[in-house]
Amino acid sequence: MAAEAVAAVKKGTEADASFQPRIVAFCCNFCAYAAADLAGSMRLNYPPNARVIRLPCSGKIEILYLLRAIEDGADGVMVMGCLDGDCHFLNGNYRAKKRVAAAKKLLEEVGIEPERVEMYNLSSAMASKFAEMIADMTEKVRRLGPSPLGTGVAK
Amino acid sequence: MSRTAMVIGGGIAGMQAAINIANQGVRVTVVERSPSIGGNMPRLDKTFPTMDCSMCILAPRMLEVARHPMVTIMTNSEVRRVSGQAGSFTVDVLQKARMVRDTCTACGDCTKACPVAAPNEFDLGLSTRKAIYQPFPQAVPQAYVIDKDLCLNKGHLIACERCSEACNAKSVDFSMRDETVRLEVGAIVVATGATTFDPTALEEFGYRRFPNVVTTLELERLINAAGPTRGRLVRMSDMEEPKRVAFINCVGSRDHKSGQEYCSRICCMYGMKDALLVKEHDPSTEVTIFYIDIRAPGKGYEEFYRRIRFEDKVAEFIRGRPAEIAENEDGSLTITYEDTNEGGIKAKTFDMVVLNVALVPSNDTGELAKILGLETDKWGFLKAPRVSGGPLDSSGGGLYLAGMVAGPMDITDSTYRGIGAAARAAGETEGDRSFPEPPIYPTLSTDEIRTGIFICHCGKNIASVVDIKELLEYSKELPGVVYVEENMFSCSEEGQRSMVKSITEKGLTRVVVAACTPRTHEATFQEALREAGLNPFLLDMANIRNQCSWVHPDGPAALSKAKDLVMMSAARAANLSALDVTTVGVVPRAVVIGGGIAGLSAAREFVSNGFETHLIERKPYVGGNVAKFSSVYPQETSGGELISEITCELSESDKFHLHASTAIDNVGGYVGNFTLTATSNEFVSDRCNLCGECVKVCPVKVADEFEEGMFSRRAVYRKDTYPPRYYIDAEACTKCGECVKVCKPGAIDLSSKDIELESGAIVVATGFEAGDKEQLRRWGHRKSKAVLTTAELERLLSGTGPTRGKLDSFVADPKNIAVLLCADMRWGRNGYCSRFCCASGLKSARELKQRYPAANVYVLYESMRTTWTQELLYEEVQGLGVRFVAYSFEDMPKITTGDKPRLVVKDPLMRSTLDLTLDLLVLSVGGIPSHGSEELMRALRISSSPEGFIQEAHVKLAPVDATNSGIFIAGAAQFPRDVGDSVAQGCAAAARGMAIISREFIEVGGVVARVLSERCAGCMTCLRTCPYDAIFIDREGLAEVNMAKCRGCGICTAECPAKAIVLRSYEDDQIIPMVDALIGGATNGG
Amino acid sequence: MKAGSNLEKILEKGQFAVTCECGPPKSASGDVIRQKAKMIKGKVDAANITDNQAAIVRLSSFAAATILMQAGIEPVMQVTARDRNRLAIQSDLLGASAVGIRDVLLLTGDHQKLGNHPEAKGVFDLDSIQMIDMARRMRDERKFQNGEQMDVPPKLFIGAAENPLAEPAEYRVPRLEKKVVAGADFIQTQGVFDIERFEKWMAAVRAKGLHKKVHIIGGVVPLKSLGAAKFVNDKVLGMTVPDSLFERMKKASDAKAEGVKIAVETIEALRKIEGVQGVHIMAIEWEEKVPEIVEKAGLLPRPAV
Amino acid sequence: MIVGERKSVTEILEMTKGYDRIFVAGCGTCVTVCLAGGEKEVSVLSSLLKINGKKQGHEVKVVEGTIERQCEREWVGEMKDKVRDAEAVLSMACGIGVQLVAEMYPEKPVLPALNTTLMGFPTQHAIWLENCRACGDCILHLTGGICPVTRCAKQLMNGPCGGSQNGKCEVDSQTDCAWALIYYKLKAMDRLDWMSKIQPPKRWDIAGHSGPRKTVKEEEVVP
Repeated sequence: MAAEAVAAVKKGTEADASFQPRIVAFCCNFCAYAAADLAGSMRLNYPPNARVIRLPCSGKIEILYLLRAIEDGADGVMVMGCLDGDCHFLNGNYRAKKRVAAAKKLLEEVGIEPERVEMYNLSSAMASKFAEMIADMTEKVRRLGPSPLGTGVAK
Repeated sequence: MSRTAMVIGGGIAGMQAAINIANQGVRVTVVERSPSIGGNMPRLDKTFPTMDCSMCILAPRMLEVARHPMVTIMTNSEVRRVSGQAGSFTVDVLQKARMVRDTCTACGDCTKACPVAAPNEFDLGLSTRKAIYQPFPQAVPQAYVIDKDLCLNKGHLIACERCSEACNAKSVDFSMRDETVRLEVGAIVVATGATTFDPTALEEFGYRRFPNVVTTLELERLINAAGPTRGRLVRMSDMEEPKRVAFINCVGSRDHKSGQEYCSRICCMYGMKDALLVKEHDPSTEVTIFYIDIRAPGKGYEEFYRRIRFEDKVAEFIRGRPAEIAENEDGSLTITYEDTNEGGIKAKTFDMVVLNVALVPSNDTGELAKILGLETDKWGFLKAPRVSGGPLDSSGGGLYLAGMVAGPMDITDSTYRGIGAAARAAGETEGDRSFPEPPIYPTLSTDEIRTGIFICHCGKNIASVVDIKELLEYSKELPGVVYVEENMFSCSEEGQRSMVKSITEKGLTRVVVAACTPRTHEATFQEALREAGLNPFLLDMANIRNQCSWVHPDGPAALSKAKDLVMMSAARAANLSALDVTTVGVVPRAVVIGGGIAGLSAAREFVSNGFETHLIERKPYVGGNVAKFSSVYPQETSGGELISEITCELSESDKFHLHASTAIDNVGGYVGNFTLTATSNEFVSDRCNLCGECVKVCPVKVADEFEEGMFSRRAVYRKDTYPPRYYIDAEACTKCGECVKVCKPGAIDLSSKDIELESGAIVVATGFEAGDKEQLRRWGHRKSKAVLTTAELERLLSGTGPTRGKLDSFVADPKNIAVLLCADMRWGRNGYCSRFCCASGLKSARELKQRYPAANVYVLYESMRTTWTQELLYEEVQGLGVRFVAYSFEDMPKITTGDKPRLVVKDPLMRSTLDLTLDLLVLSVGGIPSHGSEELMRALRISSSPEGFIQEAHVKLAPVDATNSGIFIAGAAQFPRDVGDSVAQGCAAAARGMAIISREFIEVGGVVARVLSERCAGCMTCLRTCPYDAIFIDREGLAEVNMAKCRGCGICTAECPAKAIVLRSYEDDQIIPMVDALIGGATNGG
Repeated sequence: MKAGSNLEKILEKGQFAVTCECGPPKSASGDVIRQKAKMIKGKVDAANITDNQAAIVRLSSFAAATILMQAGIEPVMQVTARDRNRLAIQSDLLGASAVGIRDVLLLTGDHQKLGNHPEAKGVFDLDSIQMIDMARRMRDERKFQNGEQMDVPPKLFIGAAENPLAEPAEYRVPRLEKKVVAGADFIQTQGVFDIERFEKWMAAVRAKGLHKKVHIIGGVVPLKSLGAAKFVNDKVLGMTVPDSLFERMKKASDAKAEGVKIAVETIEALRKIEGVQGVHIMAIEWEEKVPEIVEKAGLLPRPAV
Repeated sequence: MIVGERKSVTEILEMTKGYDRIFVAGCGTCVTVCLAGGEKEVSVLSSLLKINGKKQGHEVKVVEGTIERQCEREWVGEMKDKVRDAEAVLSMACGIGVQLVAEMYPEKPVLPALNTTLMGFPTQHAIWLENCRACGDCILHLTGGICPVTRCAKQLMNGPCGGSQNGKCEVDSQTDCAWALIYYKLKAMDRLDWMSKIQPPKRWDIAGHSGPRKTVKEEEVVP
């Protein structure tokens, strides 16, 4: 299944629309989580594939959490923090960005598509951006196909 | 005396005032006319110069006000009558019926049902809202409100009531009536703000006639991601994105015709900010700014201007005031303007024109002034006539001003004036300060995991999308779950009661609430846990509303996600542990470092609020730069008089202790508990009888710093300053002992003393140094007697100065005098604008022109930054016949110093070159960081900003907090500013300090980092990566967290290589199980 | 006389010496050296054989020096500390002396990282000063580095290199002094472009009286093209080409001729400096120009000693 | 402190190929402090091994464990059970630790997960500078506390070579020239006299060029 999906991407053909990726989204409390809340207040629709885990700051993200999600079989992992220079805790989002980059490299070395882990930056007012980012990641992961580590459940 | 205070106006200034009054232990009521607090800031997209998202920085502050136990918010309310005086006012407040009770869950069902639509004032009419509405999604209070004027349900005539029918929480209540509430308060802070000028009357700009002419505030809404166009910048005529956008500055400002001769101070900056937003929105957009002068006077502002104009070339800048805007057939607009730099009438066409409009008093300011008995200025802003009260003291006792009600200003200034007013106001509310009892944090044994899950319908908000029945069934089966319950509204009183009951009866040890967002409701549910005797940190919330039912209309998908969210919460909850919050004592004493106007103002606030205060000053006397001023613009008081007004107040108090001639050696400790050591060289005691024998025998002669080094003095000397005694300059003193011998009262002791002080809060007010001597050399300063700085001129012009106000020995019968602005600022090593020097240069020009009417007086300027009413001084000086010559930094004036300086400067307006022999050249100097401030910052472990001044914790919302908690900045130590602003900032720093030392203890703990010392390798990683200096190494060489400093970001835990430091409530076994449960445990995928 | 070589004799007599550089090939071809020998024969007093110059492997300097000697030109055998430990260096010095090589130039050597085998293990058992000291003791005290005596000591005229423009600038002359104390008989400097700076350095050398204790030979690098000037400036350590020379190279219609002209002018300028006793022409892979430069500088014929 | 860095995951996967029960052993001292082989890195590497196994379609059983020091017999002894149950030990210690584990558990393959890179200190968080080569003959008292054996690429003893430019080394323009540092330091201390003396050739035998060295504290050794 995984190999087919990857092949499909390579061929540039449309991904299997019935595949519902499972995505973990680590959100910082002050910007990303607030943007998600605002998206709710604004009733913006976006794909239901991401599950948010709230962290006080994106700087709390650890490489292990990212790997663990992949190990468990997540199809994608997002880390969402404040805009560059705007971290509520000064520089946590820069640290997060570096860790995401490191995790991508590690995953690439074990043969997992690094695109399954991504960093996003947004402000608490960017509700529509939040929705776009979730949609963007969902679509991206859908193109990648199910995680090779997943249980292969697709609806 | 009444122990409560009132703040009128809930914008940023009012909010800052309220929080800071409340934090000093004084109850405060905020009276806000509109249905939500927040003022103008929620409308803004970004804030300059850091481009912080406005709502991001404001929203937490709004919640802080709302949740503060000492703050009561009255929205939809107006002050109607005030009587009494400072200390005991009686205020009648009309609270207009909201028609929605505070049980409202902000679900929005009512709005959907409401049939009436009207222009939405929040979006300046660019969108519509219903008669029942929420002003904006983050509004505080969150409850909806009915616009009675619009509502169809008027008495018995028509019965609409669609909203109340739609409301599941039964919160719509048409029986609510307007009510007048009588309050007794000790002090009132007026913070009703300002509004933007309506440019309709300026017909030449075609506002309201041409759809594509908008104001800057409208642009903010158009470009805001949550705005009416969801952040798509379009022009109104055809909803197309404009490719050419023009900004016109000074619309209604600096304009006699529309009645505002003053400069609105902030519009140059926000115009440039908006230009940047437009450019970021679409980089291909051509942006043009029409300006007269670019006024960028503030920290980081000049740098922002340079970036916009020269480095990133965001916009083309055209100097000139447009004469007219004409609309073309395609909706485009042609601006006719005179190009002041290049000359000639020109025209240019744009797709959209943004009017950078003036700020004018809020509509109700005049009426409110009458109610309060306050004076207004000619434009209707409230007057602040008391010099020593700075801009905070209104014309009436016990009534203080915060923010734009006293004139246009930016968010930073509004903030510290709000905080400063809080100090002044709290001073009027004497008596014991009260603080709410610290909450109890039960620590019952919770080893057994018995999780209860409470699922909220949120009326129909969740239940209409998510199948609650199935979610309940699913939840029952989750590991550790012993009980599930559903509530119509878990946050309602009924819901809470039921939750408390269930926790107790079922013996729950963990609670999951599946409802809305923890950002607004976690505190509510934590309270329920506490009430049930359960530690509040044993709660987890699953956000199945904002992040599920509201955004996924597809029922099965929403149910599936809701299941996952609940499952993840249950997994985390099982591993949560009870946390305690403990307290550490606070030393009820303040230390102020630096005795200039800002430091003295801070000390005065501390002392008048009853706190023991130690003021440490390096020099033998206080007063700083201000003590040297011959006059303080715009008032004609001398600097000395101003200082003595404050020192008189201080010297009367036994709480005030001055340590002059004292330098800080070391600072230890943390917020609430600092220890300072200092060395005092105060050799003369108050036994000094001012006989002056000591001066006669002192053999040491040095340059007199008080006279800017123009004259000399002895090592023993005296100035007309405080304390009133002779001083010994320890650095110059050779300790020969001659003075000791002749001193009859025995007031002199030439030995240094060590001082140790404990304090709860520290205010740093080390001021600035006037003039950068190195930069000034370029103009022949100190090489020629005919070249003087404005600081030197102040001394020479002072009636009590070294020449008794005479200039004869420097200049006689002058023919040509020049005043050079930006003599040492905005070029070379000082890239910033020093903010006050344009006015001081003009003041010098005025004085010299008045003294020597026959002389030609020239003012050379690069850009004239006379903000606010300084603009009137500019006009006055122009009226005196002083000539103004604009120079450019690329082609600076050339000065050759001989006996008389020769000046060559290009005059672009006249298209000629000026070549003059000067009798006097006055250099208008700015401020550079004080000598020694760098070491002090290091000792205090606070950061400096790029210019070398002290870095504030947040440029907009925490401008007096230093980067180390418990340390505050007052005055020019943060950035050069004028006297009034320094007073205000001194008061603000004191207010922030008093928020700490008013309390007997501060609470620490909860969600903070904790070191598992048996795992710690002492590697210092945490210490190095903590952004708040909250980690230290203990005697065993292991890391330890200072809980008073930890802010719970968790950065250290993510860095620790030994997993030896954890963030409580966010430990690995509280996060990873969520991942494991979701991916490993989910049974049905997306 | 310490070694009795041609170079030693010329210098001892106070005559202005001319040496040039002769790089061995990156192959086993002895003919390359013989060819170069033909070009410079009679035009120079001695020619330096570089030792894996710039840390790039070439035919060994010992062998190349021998071939050059056979072709009738006195070799200055360069020995670096990069590739040999104290055993190898001493053995090479003995061998060189035995076959009749007298002039040696002892250097630390460019780091292997800069050459074509950057992964190599560098030896650096000794540094140049320790090598000079060791060579002098072998010659004058008949002692190996470990203190053991030998019967027949090597006859050596010991040279050392110096880069007047390296840093710290104020330490260069004290370091030169160390080399002199260690036993250097002559010094060949790095290529000189900036005469002014070189003069300053020489003034400091003279102030210490070092020009009387050691023979100083100034280095000259003829520039083939503007690109060569850039290369020398950016890539060759310790050489800086002043802007004025860049300008000249840029403007010149015939860059090669201009390069020769600059070299000749440099030699003339060096000759005028008190304490400079010769020039060392480093025409890297451009040896054919050496006779022309020497001639134009008025240094022909070379004296017979 | 001994500093190491994790080998590339590709290399680690290559050496662990074929083992389905792996004990990833961290070391709690130097390599923890240098962020290479402490508990956190152990869990990251373990997760990667498991991901790789799953990807290959078989479960790799990974046991994690970090002990105080892998360079002491007593501590290494504590790993006994975990080593026994594993097919291979992947040690995240420095080379010293790897060797001791290998020596004490001769029947098990012990694989190095780190490259031991240097001895030094952090110049800032996460950047370490080598400043000792254990040459066995310290001369720091003469060089202003700056080690030329470590910090000069040519281990010169008598001042900078001709490649010292702008205070930087000829080998790398980002690296300080050790001798420039020494010169200015001694100059500031007014001790330049040391640099004018010729320093004799160094004894490289005790610097490790004569086989493994041994340090004996004689009075503590009893038969």
